[in-house]
Amino acid sequence: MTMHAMSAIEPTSPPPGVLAIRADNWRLAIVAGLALSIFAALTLPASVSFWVVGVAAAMIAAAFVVNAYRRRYYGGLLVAPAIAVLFVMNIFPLLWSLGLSFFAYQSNQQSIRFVGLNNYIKVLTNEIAAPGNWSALVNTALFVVLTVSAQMMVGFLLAMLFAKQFPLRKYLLILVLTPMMLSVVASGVFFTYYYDPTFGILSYVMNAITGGQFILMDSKAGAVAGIVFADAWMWSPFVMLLVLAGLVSVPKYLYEAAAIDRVSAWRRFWSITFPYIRGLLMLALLFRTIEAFKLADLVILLTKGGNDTMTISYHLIRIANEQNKTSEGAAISYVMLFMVIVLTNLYLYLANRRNQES
Amino acid sequence: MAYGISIWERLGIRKSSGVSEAGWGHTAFVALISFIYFLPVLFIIFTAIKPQGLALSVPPTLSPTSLLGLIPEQFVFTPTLENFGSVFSRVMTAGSQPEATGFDRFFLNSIVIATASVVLALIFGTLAAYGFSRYPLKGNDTYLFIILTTRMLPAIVVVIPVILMFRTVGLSGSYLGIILLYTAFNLAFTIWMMKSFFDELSTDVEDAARIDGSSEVKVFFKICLPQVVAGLAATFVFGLILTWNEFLFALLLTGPDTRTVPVAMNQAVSSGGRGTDWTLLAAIETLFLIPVFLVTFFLQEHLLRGVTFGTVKK
Amino acid sequence: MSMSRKIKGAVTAAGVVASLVAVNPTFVRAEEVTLTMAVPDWPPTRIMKKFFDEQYKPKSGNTVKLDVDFIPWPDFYTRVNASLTSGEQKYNFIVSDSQWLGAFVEGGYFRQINDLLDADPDFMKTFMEIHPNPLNAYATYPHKSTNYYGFPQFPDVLVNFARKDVLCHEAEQASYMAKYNKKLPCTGEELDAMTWDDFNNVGEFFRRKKGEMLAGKPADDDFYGIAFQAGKSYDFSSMQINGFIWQMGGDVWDETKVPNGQAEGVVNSPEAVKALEKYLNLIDYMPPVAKTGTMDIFKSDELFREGKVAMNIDWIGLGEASLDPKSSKVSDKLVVGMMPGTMGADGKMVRWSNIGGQPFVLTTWTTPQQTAEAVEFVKWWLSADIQNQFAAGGGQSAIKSVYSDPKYVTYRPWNRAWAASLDWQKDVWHVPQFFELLTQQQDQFDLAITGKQDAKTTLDNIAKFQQSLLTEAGLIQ
Amino acid sequence: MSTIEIRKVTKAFGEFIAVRDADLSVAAGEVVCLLGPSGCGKTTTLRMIAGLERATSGDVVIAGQRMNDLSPQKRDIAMVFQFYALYPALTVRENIAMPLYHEKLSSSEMASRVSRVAEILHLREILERLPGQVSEGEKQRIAVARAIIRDPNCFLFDEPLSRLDVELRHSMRGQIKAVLSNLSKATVIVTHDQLEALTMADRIAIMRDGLIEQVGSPHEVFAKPDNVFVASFIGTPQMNLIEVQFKDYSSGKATVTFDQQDVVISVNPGVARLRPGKVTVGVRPRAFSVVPNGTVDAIGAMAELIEPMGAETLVHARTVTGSDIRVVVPREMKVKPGEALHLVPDPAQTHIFTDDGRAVRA
Repeated sequence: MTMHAMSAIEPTSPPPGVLAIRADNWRLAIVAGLALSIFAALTLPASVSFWVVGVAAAMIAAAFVVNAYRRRYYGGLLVAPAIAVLFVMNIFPLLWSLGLSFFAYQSNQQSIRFVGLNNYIKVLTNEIAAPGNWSALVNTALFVVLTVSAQMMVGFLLAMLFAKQFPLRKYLLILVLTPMMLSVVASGVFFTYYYDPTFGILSYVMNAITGGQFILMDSKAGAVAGIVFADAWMWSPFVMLLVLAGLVSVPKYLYEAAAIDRVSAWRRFWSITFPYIRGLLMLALLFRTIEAFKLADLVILLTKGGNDTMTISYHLIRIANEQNKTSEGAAISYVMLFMVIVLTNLYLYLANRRNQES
Repeated sequence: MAYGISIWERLGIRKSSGVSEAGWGHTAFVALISFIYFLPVLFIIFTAIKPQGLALSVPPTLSPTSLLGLIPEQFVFTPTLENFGSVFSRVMTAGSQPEATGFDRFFLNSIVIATASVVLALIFGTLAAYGFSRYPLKGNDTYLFIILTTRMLPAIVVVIPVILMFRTVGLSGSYLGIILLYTAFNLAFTIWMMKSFFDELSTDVEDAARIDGSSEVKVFFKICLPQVVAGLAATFVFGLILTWNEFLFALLLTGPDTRTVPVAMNQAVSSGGRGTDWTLLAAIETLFLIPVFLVTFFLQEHLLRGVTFGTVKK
Repeated sequence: MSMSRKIKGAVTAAGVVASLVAVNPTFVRAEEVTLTMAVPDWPPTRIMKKFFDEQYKPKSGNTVKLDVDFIPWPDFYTRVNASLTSGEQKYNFIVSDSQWLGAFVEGGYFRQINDLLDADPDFMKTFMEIHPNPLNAYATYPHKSTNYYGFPQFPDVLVNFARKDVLCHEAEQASYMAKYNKKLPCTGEELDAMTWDDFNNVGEFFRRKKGEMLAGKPADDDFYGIAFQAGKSYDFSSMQINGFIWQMGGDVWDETKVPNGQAEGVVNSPEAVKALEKYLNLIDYMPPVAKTGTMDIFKSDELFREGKVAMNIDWIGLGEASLDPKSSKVSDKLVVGMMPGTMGADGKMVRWSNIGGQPFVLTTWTTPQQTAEAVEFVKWWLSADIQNQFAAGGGQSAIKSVYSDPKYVTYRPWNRAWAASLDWQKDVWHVPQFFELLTQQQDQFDLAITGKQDAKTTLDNIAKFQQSLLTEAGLIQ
Repeated sequence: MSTIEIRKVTKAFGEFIAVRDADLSVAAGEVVCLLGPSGCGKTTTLRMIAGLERATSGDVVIAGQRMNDLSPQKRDIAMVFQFYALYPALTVRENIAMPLYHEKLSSSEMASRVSRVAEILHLREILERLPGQVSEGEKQRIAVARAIIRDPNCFLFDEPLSRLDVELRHSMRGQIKAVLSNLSKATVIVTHDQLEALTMADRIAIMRDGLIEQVGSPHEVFAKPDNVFVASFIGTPQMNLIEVQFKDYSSGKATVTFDQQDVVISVNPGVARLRPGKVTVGVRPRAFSVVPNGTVDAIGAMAELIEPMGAETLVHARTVTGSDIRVVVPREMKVKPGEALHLVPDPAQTHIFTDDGRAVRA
């Protein structure tokens, strides 16, 4: 790990070597702290290892602050509180489970032993365990593609509707924003009602039209459509809000200039409007993709994974929580993390390339 | 598309619209779309004021009013406020008196926990975003990406170590614990959003202030922060919406005294020895929607003006 | 900068951290004992808490507090499992599904109570009052051994909820008789006598489209004869299918035969396949939601309460809502019988069924003082008086003296089926692999229920998986 | 025929009348400046010509065709915006080429047109940059380049130089004028800077509060202002406007009471028509001669503030009754604060305005 703080003001003294034992040598503190933490988390009982990790974190933090203060590395000082909270609440638990993924451990049993990469090999290739993982991954990919593109499209179209100023805009906008404020439990449970073949509105309407018995959720296509519709309905407003913010930030005189220059609507969109919303679209895409990978609650509520709608995140809940196969779950989650990282990096790479081209 | 700005708008004599005015025709069209989009929510709200027995009626009852005979009688129900009362107090065991459900406490918990954690995340996140933006570390983008990865895994992965940690330090079931956890949960988004805002600001004014001898603290508070108020509002709303409805951590890390509404809401999903109590669930959700709806409504202007940044940089 | 400075700094920092996060010391005074309990939020546990607050007087003279964490049913397992496996050590008492015993006993979380029973003859006496089937299901691990762990909180069985207004209607009675040359079951006794074939007939007979005549009136919506659980989640098909398999001479993997009991050849025996086929055939007569794999115990109950079906096999635990006119359109039309059986070769009815309900257990970190108070509390809870009150308030009792009291059947319409049903209850899989077995089986059953796979393939897949998993676990040799 | 004509054009924003009954015609090859203080309606007038704003009433005629109902796209005009309105995501080259897409030219034709205007406006070096990476002056030239790259009916400039510093402004004025003189299109330039108007325009239309006060050549509006507003608005330092009592007129001379002192000044013969009463006398600061004490009909004043302006010196003087008079004197003449001055206005440059502000001319 290399990290070198820069500042507008030159450092007042040279930074210490990595191995120098000084109060401001945060590099050594991080290395030592991490090593100590991982060691403690894996070997000592939880109640002891927590304190070891706490001490390590405090040591790193102290070294960090002393160093930053001495050299006026304001960047480090500013970032430190957030990193500290993230480290304790998020990064440490993540490292803990990363560590566990190399052990055979079930949380409801008291034994633990090191197995190296066996968990990963198991979740990816084992005759019994792997097919479930792979099909859940394929389904997840399907959901990510469908729900994210649906959200991006619907969100974009809604934003276009609201781009202009018109009477009552404010009141209509809040109506469209409301779905994302609902709790997933409530909206998911109500979608089971909307889709219910006996009581639901959808079947009532469809039956009245076709005269038959309409059952949305009895096929994979229907079940996927039902889940994607509910998810996209809830989260398109998120995309819309970001896109709308981009749209309203386009200066009006650019559109006037385009009118004077007799620019076609198509060209106007791509050369003027799109550059203003591209960054926001990317942010929306990034966060919605990450969330779509975690899609589980709606699946649990609407299909319980039936009709081949099992997602990796729900699968993970079953493995890690219901069946207590903690380390196997950790391995699956890190495989999943790897995929999300690859995908998001691909987005960012493409976005940056586009930036540099234009 | 968008021409029509006039000098009067620029002078503020006429209210500047941001983009051009469209007329009532457009309003009618958007109203129709918005209404359709809002229908599932409207149905939940209507379910909240339905008599319990009509929740699953076939055909579904759709409206508390016949709109002067426009809606056929079979789709109309007589509204009641009884369900809202049931949220706070209802009969729990057959034949006994109504008991308090504790929902007043759960609502209070939700408000306290969500507000505190979003504000904390905003403070830490804004500081960090300012740091990342103005004093970039070597490998800045890598750090930002690592921060983003904390949002990439399902909560279930980190739950076990977090419970363990909370028990060890006695944070289990306390406000502080869940607030800190939510703070971390919100930090990634806050940092990414706020950094984008800071990146968009011109640094000229800050540099001028520095040359005039303003301290770094003063530059941050007096120059930078006022310019991103809109961004803070936008981030606040997004963070609030996400935290408000968080379920898994709340389930596992709150006790009976600190339980939040999304967890308690499941009482109505499997209610009193049966399946979903539709009207009760709808009433809880409707009440639960109000605070975040109001906050969003009043910060709406900021949401639109606020989120205006250029590109996502890695 | 010297080493000592650095260490000093680290120690100071640690001290600061320590003081910030110092554990809240809780000084428990000798005479005040708090028992913390994790329970699902529903009437049987609410009643327990209410009785405790109103009536319980500890004999020890201590002030005993029952601190009950009411957790909504859908999240109950998640919450309890996370609490136990993370080592949170938060609860002294936990309401547990009987099948969780294996996993949590092996994990070292549930406390064995043989020593407590042995030390307290009164306690032993009360405990042995429990009907042996629930006792085996709720208390033993390994299953049917004499290692005891739990006490019944809410014992439960599957019964047949039916609508007498439809079933007893003259026109329906007449046309049923004409069609099947049998009487359409109408009273509790007639329901008790039903076989699955009769159940099938009722399903076929009462398939009515909207507008067709039903009990003398045009039906205001599609109407169905029968419903039972056929859902993918949790155990919402296995608990029904197991009954079919046992009744028709098949078996599930039997943990009492470890290590010689097999899965292959047993689970997918021809009898079991026939039983599953019978189960699947019945689904054709059920409301359309059954085809989506989401007709769980709650959905079929809801359909029944909304008046969409004539009969519904469900747990007694969900019955209370059918009686409440606010939540039930059939509250005044209810008649309850035993779950249908299968006529044996000897002309006797075979009625095996999977037991439901939950025991509650003590956890291993409960202190001796808490344990002493807990035992007193359990004795009080299982005492005839409290159990009678509990039953009168909507609970069920597995205590012989209570359910054999003539008063008992007057409490609720389903109580008439209770005592006879208890004799036919079995339970499955008190093994740590319970959830893996269940999940895979439910997934497979779901494929069959939604018509993606036939009964034979389904049971073959289940047998193969169980054989492999249980062999790996050392439970099959 | 590349002309612009607006007839009785009015623009109302609700109650507010931004432009009232404006008449203006611009001939082919003519440059007309709309000049006036901010908020006077000049930009609105320009935007109505461009089609960015719809006239409430009246006619907008471009190239002989009434265009009120046509969108800007259909009017075939070129416009340079105040903030240039460069497309931030496009390179300078793409910005300049933007108007050409409509003409569906071949790419080689487009490239050659772009390089031609880039040549004219010295933009060759920066064609591949983004607008964010060029200076203000370059931006301005890019905006002009984008306007002149095609052959429109007319050119419209909205405050084209307001964002440049003084030096750049000066050189750009020349460049734009040179470019425009080769194009022989009707051109309208909106500005609030009279120097810009005076140097670049063939004719100037001076606006105030939505009304066109006067249209004329730079010389006309300077030498023969139609009213007090034009007189005060044009010329630096500002014309002295002195309220006096008009007594009588005879043979080219008027007697007015000023500072309780009767002064006889040479005036336009049109003054003969006036009845005695209040009038405004306008004298440009450069139109005073400083005369020795005791000269007949000289106005006496005391110098208060001296502002050297290089070649000349501006003197703020105060009369006995406290009226302020600005006088420009040659640099050689040394005036000290407190010194008494005796001033005689040049009759040819002395204007009389009636009580309602109109100039009195024969």
